[in-house]
Order: sequence, then C-alpha cells, then structure tokens
Amino acid sequence: MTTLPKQWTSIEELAGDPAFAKKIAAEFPVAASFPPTARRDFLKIMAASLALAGLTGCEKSPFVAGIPYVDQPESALPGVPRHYATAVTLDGYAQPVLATTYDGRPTKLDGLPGHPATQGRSDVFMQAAVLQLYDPDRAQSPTRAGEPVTWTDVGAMFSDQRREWQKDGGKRLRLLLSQTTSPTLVRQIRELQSQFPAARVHLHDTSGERERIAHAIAAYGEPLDLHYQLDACSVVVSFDDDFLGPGPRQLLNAIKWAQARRRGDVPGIQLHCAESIPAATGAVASYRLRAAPSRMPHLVETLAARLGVVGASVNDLSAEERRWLDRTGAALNAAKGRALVTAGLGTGAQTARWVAQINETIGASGQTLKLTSPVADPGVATASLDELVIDMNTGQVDTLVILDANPVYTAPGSLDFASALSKVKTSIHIGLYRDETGHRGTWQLPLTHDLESWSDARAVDGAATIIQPVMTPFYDVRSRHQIMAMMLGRDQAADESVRKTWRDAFGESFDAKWQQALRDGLVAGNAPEIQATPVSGKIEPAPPGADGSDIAFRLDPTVWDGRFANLGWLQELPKPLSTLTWGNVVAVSPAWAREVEVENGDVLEIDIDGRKVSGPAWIMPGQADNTFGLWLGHGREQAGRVGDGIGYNAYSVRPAATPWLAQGAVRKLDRKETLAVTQLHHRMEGFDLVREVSVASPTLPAPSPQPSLYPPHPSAKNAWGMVIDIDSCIGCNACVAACTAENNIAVVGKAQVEMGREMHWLRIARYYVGDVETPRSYFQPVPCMQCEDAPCEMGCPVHATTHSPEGINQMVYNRCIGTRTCSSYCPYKVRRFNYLDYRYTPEAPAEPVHNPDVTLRSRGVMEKCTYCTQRIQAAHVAADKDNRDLRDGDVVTACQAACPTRAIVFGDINDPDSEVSKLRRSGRHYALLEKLGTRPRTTYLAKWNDGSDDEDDRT
Amino acid sequence: MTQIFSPTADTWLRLAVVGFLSACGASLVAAIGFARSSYVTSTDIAPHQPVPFSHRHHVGELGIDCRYCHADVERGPKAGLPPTATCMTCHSQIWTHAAMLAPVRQSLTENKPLRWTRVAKLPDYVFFRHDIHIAKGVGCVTCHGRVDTMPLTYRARAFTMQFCLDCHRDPTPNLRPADKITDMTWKPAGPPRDLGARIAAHVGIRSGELTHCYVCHR
Amino acid sequence: MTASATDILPTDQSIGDISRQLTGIPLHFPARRQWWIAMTIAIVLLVLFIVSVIELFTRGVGIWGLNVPVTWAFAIHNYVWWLGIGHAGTLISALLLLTGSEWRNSLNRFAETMTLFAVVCAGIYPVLHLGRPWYLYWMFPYPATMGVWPQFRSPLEWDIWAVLTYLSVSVLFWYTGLIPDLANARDRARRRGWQIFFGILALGWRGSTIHWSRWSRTYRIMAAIAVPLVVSVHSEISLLFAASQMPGWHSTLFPPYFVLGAAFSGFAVVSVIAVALRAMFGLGNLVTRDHLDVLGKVLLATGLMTGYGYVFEVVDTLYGGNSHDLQTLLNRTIGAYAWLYWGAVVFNFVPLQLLWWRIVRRTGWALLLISASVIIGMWLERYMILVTTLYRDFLVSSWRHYTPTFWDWSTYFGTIGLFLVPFLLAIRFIPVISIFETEKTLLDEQEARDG
Amino acid sequence: MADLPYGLLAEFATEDAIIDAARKVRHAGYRNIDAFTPFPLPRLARVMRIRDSRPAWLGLAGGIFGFLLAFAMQAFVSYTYPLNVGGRPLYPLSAYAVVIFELTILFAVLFLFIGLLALNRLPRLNYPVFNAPRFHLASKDRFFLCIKADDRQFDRDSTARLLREVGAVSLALVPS
Repeated sequence: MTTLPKQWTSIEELAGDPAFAKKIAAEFPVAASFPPTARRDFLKIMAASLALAGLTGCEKSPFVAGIPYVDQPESALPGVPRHYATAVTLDGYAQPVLATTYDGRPTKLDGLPGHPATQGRSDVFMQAAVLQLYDPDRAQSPTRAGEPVTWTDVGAMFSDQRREWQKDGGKRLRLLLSQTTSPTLVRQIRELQSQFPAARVHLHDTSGERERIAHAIAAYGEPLDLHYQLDACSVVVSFDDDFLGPGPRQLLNAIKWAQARRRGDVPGIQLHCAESIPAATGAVASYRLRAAPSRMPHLVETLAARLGVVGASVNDLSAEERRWLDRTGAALNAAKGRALVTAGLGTGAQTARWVAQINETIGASGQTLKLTSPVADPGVATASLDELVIDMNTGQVDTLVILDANPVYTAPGSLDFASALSKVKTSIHIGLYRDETGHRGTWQLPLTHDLESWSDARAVDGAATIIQPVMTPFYDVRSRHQIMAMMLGRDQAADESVRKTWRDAFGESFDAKWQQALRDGLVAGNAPEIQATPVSGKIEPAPPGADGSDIAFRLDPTVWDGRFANLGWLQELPKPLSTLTWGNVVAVSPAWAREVEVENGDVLEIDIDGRKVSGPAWIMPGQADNTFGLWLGHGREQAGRVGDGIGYNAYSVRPAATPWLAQGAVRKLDRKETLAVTQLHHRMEGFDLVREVSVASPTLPAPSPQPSLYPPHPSAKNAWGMVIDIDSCIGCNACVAACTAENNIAVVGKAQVEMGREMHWLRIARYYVGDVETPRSYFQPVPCMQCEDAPCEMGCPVHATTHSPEGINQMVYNRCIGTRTCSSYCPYKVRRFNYLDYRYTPEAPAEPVHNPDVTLRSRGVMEKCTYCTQRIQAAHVAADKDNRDLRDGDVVTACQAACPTRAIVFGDINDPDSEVSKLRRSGRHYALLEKLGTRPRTTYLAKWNDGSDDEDDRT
Repeated sequence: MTQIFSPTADTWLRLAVVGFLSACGASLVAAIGFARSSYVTSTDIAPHQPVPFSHRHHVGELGIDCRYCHADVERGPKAGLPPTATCMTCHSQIWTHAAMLAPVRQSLTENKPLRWTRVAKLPDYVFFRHDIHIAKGVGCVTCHGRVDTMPLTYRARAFTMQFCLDCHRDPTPNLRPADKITDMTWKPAGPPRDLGARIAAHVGIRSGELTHCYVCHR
Repeated sequence: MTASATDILPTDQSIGDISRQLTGIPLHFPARRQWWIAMTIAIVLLVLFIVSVIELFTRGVGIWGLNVPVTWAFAIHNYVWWLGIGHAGTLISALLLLTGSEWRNSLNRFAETMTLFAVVCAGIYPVLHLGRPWYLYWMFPYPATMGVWPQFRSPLEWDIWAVLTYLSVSVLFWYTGLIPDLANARDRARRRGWQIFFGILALGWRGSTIHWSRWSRTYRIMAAIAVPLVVSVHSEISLLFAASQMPGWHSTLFPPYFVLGAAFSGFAVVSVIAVALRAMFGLGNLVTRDHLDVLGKVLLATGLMTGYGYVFEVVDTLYGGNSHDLQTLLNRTIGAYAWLYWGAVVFNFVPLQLLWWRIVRRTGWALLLISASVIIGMWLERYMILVTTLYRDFLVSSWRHYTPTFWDWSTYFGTIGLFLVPFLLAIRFIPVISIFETEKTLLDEQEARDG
Repeated sequence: MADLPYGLLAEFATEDAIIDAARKVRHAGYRNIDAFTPFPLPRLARVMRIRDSRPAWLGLAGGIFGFLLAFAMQAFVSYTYPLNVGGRPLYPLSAYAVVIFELTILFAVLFLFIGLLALNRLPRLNYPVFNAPRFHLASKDRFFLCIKADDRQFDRDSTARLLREVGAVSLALVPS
C-alpha cells in the first residue's frame, strides 16, 4: 500500500465510469427497472457476480457465467485494486482519503498519505464511511410527503418556490445549514443570498463548533480556530478537553501527540489532565485529576493566579486539587514556550478567557498554539437554531430548506423542533437519509454520498481537498451543489459548480492545476495564521453551580451525533473505555454507585428541569463524584434497520442554553438492561499483562530464556512480526475499524455480542490498576500473537491451522470443521468462531463493501488475525514479478496503516534494519505471557510510567 | 431336538456375510474413484456457449496468440474474457454476416455483453493469480491443455488441490522460457527438469514456500 | 441348607433353574409393565434428542450457550461423562475375569451392555460438537483429491481412534461372551421366530469341548487386552485437556484422575442398574445382597481414590504456586462457578460415606440413591473442570461466563434417551446375566459344599 | 458310504460322569471323539488331550499388524505433506504412540475374534448333532459325549455297548 505512486488516479480514468456502469446494467438489464427498494438485492447480485470470495463450499453448477465488457476501458483491470484520492467529511471538515476500489466498487478507505491532516492515518468514522455508501436504508429517490417523485417534479417545485421568494426577496425563506467548509457551497449560499437578500441562513451543528467560536470570541474578541501544536509541546494541561478523543481533530492531535511523546529516549511530552468523565486524554495523562465539570473554572482561575495572571484570585481547593495544581503550575513554569493549556467545551466562556490569558503568559501563542480564522465559515452572517425555532413558532417562515441536518432528532429537547416544523408551510429536507426530519418535512431530497459526489471541503488545518466521485451513484440522488443550483434556478451537471469555484480560484492554467489537485487530493495552501491577543479586562467569576448534579453531554465515540447510527461496523465497535457496543449508557461515579447501590445495567432516570430520559448505568472507574455522563447519538427512530431503537436519546433532555453541561437530578428505577460489552473484567488482577518502565528504570528485565524441546523449523527469507507500543496507544479503535473493513469481519448484532460472540480479530484490551476512584488506565491492542510454538495448531485434527515458513499461524477456513480445539487451547483467546451464519444477518454489511481478496466465512468455521495475509501475498506477487526481494514497508497491515499514533509496527524480523527489528531490540520490548513459551511474533513495548506511580497521586 | 436350519442356510449366511463385506469395500473404492471422475471434476465437458467458439480454428489454424483475447493475463489475477470489441476487430471485416456470429454483432449494437459460460473455474476460497504464473514461466497448456485442438472448449485438467500441489511442490518440469508461454506445442529439447531448474533459478522461484496454505487460501 | 460365607450365590438352586430363569426373560418376558413405562420415558427423551439434533444441524452450534472464551462446554463435558460411565462395564468383566472374582459373573453381562450404549452416547457428541459436522470424514485418513490428511498430533484425532477402538473392542468382547448364552436361549426357545433369531445370533454354537477351549483362551486374552485399553482411553480423553497450556488443565495428574473418576461414575451406574434389574426381574437369587455389598465396597474405594485426586490437585497447585493456576483454583472454589465445585464435592463424597456401614451397602434402595448422587456429582465435576478453566483463562480481557441454553439441556437429556432405548431393548431380547458363567459358579460352589 | 451316520451321542448327568466316561472311551482306544457341555470343562479337555494355542498367536499377529499399520499411516501423512504444526517435530513419535497403541489393540482383538470363528468353523447353523433328540440339553445342564462314526474302531453295537457301560444316561445315533 505504501509503495503507491505519489500521484493516484485522476478523473479521466475513474473506474466508476459509464463503461463500468454499462457493464453492470448489462449484466442485469432488469436493474434499471428495479424500484429503489429492490436495489439492495440488485447490489447483492452485482457483488456476487464480481466473484466475491465466499466459503460457499461446493458450487451449485460447475459452470458459471463469465461476463466480459462490451468495450473494456483501458483503466479497468478485473480483480486489480485501484486507488483514488478524494475525501469524506465529518462535521463538514474534509477527511482526505485514499479510496481502494475493485472493479469500480469502493471497498476500503485509508487516510491520504502525504496529506498534512491525515498523513495516511485514519479514524473510525473515515473507515466506516465506505459502508455508509452502500447503506440500503439511504434515501434512494426524492419524495414528496413520502411518495416517490422525480427530479423534474423537484425542479418544478423549486421554480414555483422561487416565484414566491422573489415577491418579498425571500423574507419568509430560511436555510438551515449544518457545519460546512465547502468553498463551492459557500459560494452558492452567497449567491442565494444575493438573489434573495431577505432570506436568512441559520447554522445548526451538533458537535459544538459554534461554542468553540463563541469561546474564541469571548477570549480573543474575534472568531478564531485554535490549532494545538502538540508536537511543539513538552507539557500540556487539559481542563476536561478530550483532544485525543473522537472528532474531526482527533487524527491530527493524535499524530502530533505521538510525535512529541516519542521525542528522545524518554517521553517527550507530559499531559496534566483535569477530567470529569474518563476519556482517552485522561487515560494517557501522566497526572490526572478527577474533578467535576463545575469545578473547572475555579481550577483554571487558581492556576492562572499561580502563574501570576493579573486579576486571577485563588479559590479554595481540596488537598487532591492543590497537589495537582502545584505540580501542574510548576511544570508550566518550567516549560514556558513549550507548554499549552486547553479547555473543553463544557467549561464555559470564563474558563476559555482564563486559558487564553494563561497561554499568553506561558508564551504558547505562535509556539504551541496557532490561531487562524475559522476554517468552517458559512460565508454569510448566520443566526442560531434557537432564533429559527422562535420564528417558526411565530409563523414567520413559509419555506424552510434543511441542508444535510437532522434537527428534529439533534435539536435540544427544550426547543421541540418537531412541533415548530409542523408550523412551516413548505419544508424541504436535503439529506443522505429520509431520517426523523426527512419524514416530517414536506419534501425529502436524497443526497449523494461523498464517495459519489463532486464537491470540495477543507480539512481541520484549513487545507482544501476536491472531492471526486469514485463511483457513479446507483440510487436516484444528487449532490448538494446540484440541488443548490436548482434552488438558484439552474440545472447543472454534478461537477459543474465545483469546477466553477476552482476556475475562479486557480485562474489561468486551470486544467493543469485541476488535474494536479485531483491527483494529490490536496489544493496547495491552507488557512493563514493570525496574531491575536486575549481581550483584557475583568473576567467575571464563574457562576456558582446550580444545585443538583453535573450532567455532562458527550458525543458518542462510535456513532458520533447519531449520523452513523445505521452502520453496523460502528454500532459493534467497542467504545474506548467501557467496551460497550450497541447502545449508550449513563456514566456514574463508583462512589455514587456504592451509595445508591447501583450496578452496571440498572436503569437510571435523568431529570433536567422537567424533561426526563432513562438509560442504563455504567460505573466508570475514575469518574468525578456528583457527575453523570450522557452520550448523544442513540435512541434514533428513523435511522434505518440497524440503528433504530438502540439506546436512549440524550438530545431530548439537552438544554439549548448550556448544551454540554447541565444541572439535574438522577434516580434509580427498578429496571435492568443487559449491556452488550465485549470486556467484562477491567481490573488487571495483579498479572503483568501490561508492563511499565519508568524514567528511573527505563528497561525491562531481560526475558528468561525459553528452552524448547523442539528442533527449530527453518524460516523463509521473510519472517513476519509485529510490535505494538502500548505507550502510544490512545485506544481510538481506528485499528479495529480498519481490520473490520479490510478483513470482512462479520457484524453479529447486539444479542450475539451479549453472548460473547463478537468477531473482531483485533481487540483493544482495556485495563486499570489502582483503586477504582483514581485508577491508572491502559490500552492493549491484542491481535493474534502468531506464536511460533502455537498451542492452537497442534490441537487441530484436520490440518486446518498450520504454520507458514514465514512464521504466520495460518487459518484455512475451507478446511475447518469447527472443533474449536484451537480456540480453547489459545492462551490469548484471539480466535473467533462463526457460531451461526453471520453473513446475511439484518446487521450484516451490504456485500459490495466486502474485500474480494478475503474469504467470507460461513457458519461453523474458526477465524483469526492473519497479519493481513492478502496484503503479504499481493506484495510477494508484485516483488516476484520484478524478481526482487521484499523491502521493509512493502507490506503494511490494515491496523498498522490506520493507527494515528504509529503504535503498531509490522515487518520482517529477519531483516535487522527493519523498523520492527529495531523495536524488538528496545529495552521496553516484551512478549505477552512469555512464560508459556509460545514464542509470539506479536510483541509489545512497555508503557512509560512517568509520574503517577508515586502513591500520593492516588489519594 | 430337530435342526432349526436347513443345510443350505449356512451357505446363505456365508454368502450374506461375504456379500456385505465386499459391498462395503466396493462402495469405499467407488467413492474414492467418483471424487476423481470427470463428473465431479467436470473435465472433458464442453458446456453450451452463446457462440460455438472454436479455439482449434482461432489458435490452432489461425495461430492467434492467447494474449490477443485474454489480454489481462499478464497484468492481473484474471486472464479475462475478450470484450465484444475484440471479436469485432476481425469480424467487422470477415464473416460479417455469418449467422453464427449474430450474438456478437447483437452484443455490440445493443451494448450488452456476451454471456459466456466459464470453463476454467476455481472455488471462491482459492485465490489463483494468472499473472504470477505467467511471470514465472508456467505455460497456458500446463493447466488448460491443448486448447488449440479443441473445437469446443472444455476443462482439460481436473483442478483438484492435488493437481495444484504437485506443481507447487516441484515446478521445474512445468517451466518454460518466457517466449514459449503461450506456445501449445513447445517441448523442451533436453530433459524438462534440467531446463526447468535453470529457469526456476533465473526467475527466482521461492521453492519450498509455495505449498503453505496462505499461498492460495485466505 | 445355608450358603457358606464364601458363597456368592445361594446354593439351593439347580443350574437348570438358572437356565430356565434367565432364558425365560427374553423368551417369556416378565415385568412387561415396568418395562413399557421405562421404554415410554426413554422414547420421549430420544425424540427430544432427535429434535435437538435437527435444530442443531440446521442452525449451527450457536444454539448452544457457547462463546469465546468458553468454546467447549456441554458437548465435550457430556462426552467425557458418558465415556467415563462406560468404563465400569469393561473393568468389571475384564479385570475381574482375570482376577477370577466369581461375583463378577452375575454382573458382567449388563455392565458390558451398559458400556456399549454409553460409549455410543459419548461417541455421538464429538460429531454434534463440530461446527461443520458434514465434514467429519476429514478426520479419517483417506486419499482425498485435496492431498491433505488428518493431523495426528491432535488429541481430538487421538480421541476418534480411541473411541472407535474402544467401541469395537467392547462389542466384540461382549458378543464373544454372549455366544454360548445365545445358544442356550436358542435351545430353550419353542417359537420358530425365537429359534431363528437366537439361532443366527448363536452362529450355531454347540458347546463342543474343542470350541470351549479355544473360546476360553480367546476370551481371556481379550480381557487381558481390554484392561489397558480402558485405562488408555480415558487417559487420552484427559490429554484433550492436559495437552493444552490452560490453567487447571495443564496437569500431569489428569490421566489417573480421569480414569479413577471414570471407574467411580461407572460403578455407580452399574450399581443403579443392578438394583433396578434385580427388582424388575426378581433376580435376588443371582444378584444377591453379597453382590450389592461388593459393589458398595468398590464404589467406596474408587470414590476415595477420586477424592484423593481432588485433594492432591489443590496441594499440587499451592505447591506449584503458578499465579494463573492459583487464580483458577480460586475461581473454582470461590468463583462464579463455586457451586459446581462444591456441588461435585458434596454429591460425590458426602452420601458416599454411608457405605462404610455394611447394612447400607446391602440395602438396595440406599445403594441406588448413593449411586445416583455419585452420577450427578461426577457430571458436575466434568462440567467444573471444563468451564472453570475456560471462563477465566490467562488474559483478563477475555474473561466471560457461560450459561447453558435450552438446547444444551435438551441435547444432554436426549442422549439419556439415546442410551436407555437400546439398553431396554437389549435386556428385553438377550440374557441379562451370563448364564453359563453363573451356572459354573454355582456348580463349583455346590461341589465345594458337597466336598 | 452315504449311510454312514455321524456318530453315537451319549448323555451324562454330571461333570464327573462325562469326564470319567471320556477317560474310559479313550482308554478303549477311541480317538475321534467329541464332547458337548453347557460350560467349559478344562478337566475334560485335558482328558481328551484337546489343546489349541493358535488363538494366542493370532492375537499377537493382529497386534503387530495394527502397530505397523498405525505407524506407517502416521509417518506417511507427515512424509507426504510435511507441514509445520505449532513448531512441533515433523515426526513426533510421542504423539504417534497413542494411535499406535489403539490400533495395536483393535487389530489384536479383531484377529482374535475372526480367528475364533474360523478355527471353530463357525458360523455353522446346521450340524448333525442338532438332530439328536435331547441335544438341546447340552446348553442347559446335561453333558454329551460323541464317538464319531469315522473312528477306526467305530461299530454301532460295540460302541453303543461301551457307552452304556461307562454310564450313559441316554444314547442316540446321530445321522450325518
């Protein structure tokens, strides 16, 4: 994968071109006549016809149809993957990707190598985007009041509307946008407003970008984006800011964090984290303080006072808080110019101002903190959702166009958007799904998926990417720009408006630059840096927390704000700390659980000024007392067959005024829910599964030699091995998601996960040590250890699992008879068994997304991590064809490619210069369960214990 | 007491025992044989094709190279069936009105692919790649047989795992110079093993590593 | 006249009576009512079994409560349990034949018959257990077009051979011993159908002296071979666990531990059957209180030896001091499945202690209840050995519980039907007690008495 | 000599009676004699000089055959498709031992059983002695001694007389 040419492929050679479409259509002439709902079956057939590998056993007939092209395009080479540079979006930000397609089917996305914002790495949302492309529950044709209509009807509707709007300059027209960074869309919105000056544009985003800007304005007096330069830091202080957690910025932050962490022989960066609800950032912190959200403003102000910020006064502190602040203040003073302080959304504007002041004092600006004008800029003045709802309720809105948003579901419960919507004469919902809003709107206009769209977007660092389609749409859908063009009274080809935007931008020699941009997946140049100073003047003391408990809202780490609720891959992805799948919980502190006698799964009722919601409890070790965590994104009603009715809907109790932190009451109901968690036991029980080194003793004791009674088997030229750096792992799950996409991992559904039958080949074991109040957390990715003396292999009675000369523990599905001996002999329990036929469950991913180089496993066979053997074989073939040896980096496993912190390194351990060999010589290197003498090929680098080992941090 | 059984009863009993035992043995042998029969391996059967295409005519008599039609064979895993356009390069000039070729012309005009019936097909869980076999000097004829003598195409070899293994264990007898890959009639001058060994050394075949499972199964 | 202390059989009966009495059971079946009641229950269970198997094969082993890490549970644990039960039959008839303990002659026939069908029940489990049972034949070496063969390092592969060998040997040993009695039944039969039935089965046995001498020789050699076989078979089964590295399994103690447990559970079942048949067919004159007494003693002895295994396992673990083994020991004794461990201890060893009293040993129903408790206890023990190791193994992150589903239970109870139906048929159609051997015993005793 | 009968069948009531009779009959020079009893009588066999140790040898042969078969089978598998299984040796004798042991025993017993039938010429459903009216008691509680007609000294009258003298309870001429 990494040996790809720097230049991928440009539009002229798109495999998703008409020739391919013709071939498909020709293979299934009926396809054209299918009603949209029958398209899924059509897709199945299509996928099957493309010789998708499956463990079908014996053929029905020995002779099957072989269907050539009528006129084969030069580009199309059956069975050979092709790669395209494009982007998918999250919260409107571009996630630049390299799309892998087989015979015109996108099957896998990876971060775009060489792009500053991804550097070839990915997160879970990027990995799952390709599955959304094939989601059978996507809106498949425009509808009016639920009845299918044609785009001609839509055109007619818009021209009628335009006549209305022209009367009063669009006074009664409202456009509700979600967060966007698309220059083309911005241009179109501008044009719309120039046509209808009286029309108003409202912005509704679920991920808190508006609050970010608001905080920036409060702190610096102007709208800004704050870009953390973690790679330039040696000390970072976070006040409930989960910057390593999921979201558009996770990737960039994690990459830079890892760079800083690996600087030098000892950890190059230390993190001090005051955290209410445990998350990735707190888990990797060297010094973690457990603090309720409402305490944050006081802590920040005190820290400011310690650092001599004028006007800052010292608040009264607990012993625990004081100890942490002492150490943190000292660390900041010692690292001026190499330090950074950040604050989360829930901590309020005052905190933001203090933080700005502190960063000014410690010389962060320009060094560790880069300021730019907002990357996500709608281009016109926008009003908030609250104002829109007021206008709707007072009947001032005739036409409401909702572009790519689902306010009926995501609007704070206090607004009751649904009833407001019913007062609007004509509401037009433009979105990927006919979701809660689409069902209530008058019109629903289906959007193309990013992978079928012509569009553009900016990454979080401001760099723009031109989004090119890697596949022709197979539903009757249009891109947002086409629909905007219709609103503007034009009917345009998919790429026309995008080309126009960039024709203006590129000026002369457009074609060359355009081609270049498509090939690179990147438009040169990004957002310019801005010098801004914090606004001076008195900072109001934080308002005393109202009575009641702190109730913090978080976006779900796997289904985000709910937009991914219908993707089985993400629903079944274990959440980073709880390993929960298929639903959300109410996180409670261990102390409270003891006091109220709550166990995991007991249903709690949350009451926020009168609005109630109930969900199962989860006791979160290390959670601040009197604090409760609610996760948004579940409890969908119109998500689709996979996402409907899973978990509870936290939006319904979310207050519009303070969307991230509220005060409320929690009580225990006498109901219990079973939670589908993939790891039931989190305490390490004194085993040395995760080992630690400290600055004092940076190397582990040398492993005791393992005498083997067996004569060594000769190794091939290459001997594959993997080293996983536990210190770098932030538990983001990107590796698991990537493995799922690459290896056709089955989605088994909630019931099966509850029974303990999830199929992930790679699990991120999560442990904690210490007391449950202030534990120390660890993430340990566990793939197959590929033991050289594998206990599993000698257990198999039919030679279904054997050892390759390259040291891979091979599992041959089509030979397996399912005795499960291998699994019961496996000390690491990394093997997964198909207890039932998981290929065609309701949750199962649509077939076309499957990787044709990997067999689909049928019922009754064992499976396990193969080190992505299909990639190894592909690399071998490529090398053998040129009659050369493999080079380090020729083979990159899916998990390795995805990992944002480069914690996973794979390669040839026979080659002393390979990266993996170097790591195996490290002082932190150890093998899991070494004493068993299984001689694993997958090994680990111990975690750095820099700080929290001294007892007084655990009080 | 009188006899319960007549003297013949013993004969019958012995016959029954012998018959039963031999029946068991026979059925075992039969089963093993059946698994190798052309019925199971579907060899020597020329399935119906939309156009009665004759490899004997095109390869044997006209001497068209395999790669002219199966163009992807050196570049990708699949050899590929010729797109209609390829057929028409000639048949737009000759046999332009042959009734036999009507489906081909129809395919072009209606832009609908021909639905050939695949003759050489492996199970889904076998990941065979043409390109690497070609690159390492395995000739077409080795697996596909003398297609230049086939009026209608059939599977010449039983594609059993044993068949693959034999060659993967010791490829040398089946290797040939790169320029003879598509040659249906080529025979090595000397003993095939000597030449094969030289070729194997030259193209760098990783002998000994070709029989482990992941080479073909994933 | 009273039987002297050494006599196991009351000597106030003629060998002719014995022939008539025992061949009478198949020929003019007594106790039809009890038999039909038992048979009805057995058939119901068998139907349950068939239904479960159909469901299993159509939907897959997922209908059971299995998961990862607990990939083995009921199927394997009942397999071990059944096989263990089977062993008693062979031990009684073979081992005691060699040691010349004459009391065995009244028990060996139905004990061996029990063995056969117990082994069948055991043998069916590895098949049901497979994820893809239709490929079972891949475990046998046959010239496949794949060119792939079975893997003889696998304990599971060993088991296949062990169980098949054990089954074949048991059948042959059982039948060899049966032939003369079949001849006897043939000669007692009056109805043509019976005559032909027994006639063919008896293969025309006529009790010729030269035949007898060859027969005795063969029978003794078979017995001599069968004894080590029994020991080896259950040692193999134990290797299924001991060959792994799992905590609580990886132990050199396992083979003897398993063999003793097997004998223990087996003798319990033999006692149950002995008491039942004795009552059912009024065999008090052949299966005497002395027999029950001996059975009780054997049960007590094997029980104590098994108990020693329990104790030593704990000692061994504490002495070894491997943290994972200790963890497993804790899980067994105070973990989520402690009820299994203590259940096994209680059912196996507490009622057993009553057998120290002669009166208890000689009371049918008491022996029956104690044996029943032992059978349950040993079932719990097999369950415990399997699950307590798997549900919490080396990596904390993979710990997970196991709960049997309805289908787990239905399959298990079904196999009891699978055992009972053929067994009831057997006692219906063949002599349940070795006629000629009891006759011989009786004759010797009578001679001893008459001097 | 079609009309030649099978022999004379004499019935005895007790074990001792038949043993004593057999001794006398042999003493009288009869060699071709057979006895039918409900259970094995080693003493009788000794008197009749009947001894056959072939079963033991058959068992041994079977054992050796099974041993070699099992070893060959397993070694062949490793030889024909050598695969690295868990880093274990290619020819793990310790692992072979199990199957070798099983097959050794299996074939020993098979040979023994088949040998038993073969040596005894069984199954033989129809046999002359079954014609004897009281022969069904031979499996119950009576003991029968038979002097075959093809014995050199056989003579209907004298032989019958002899048998009466040695205490036959009943006497029957068994037609062939």
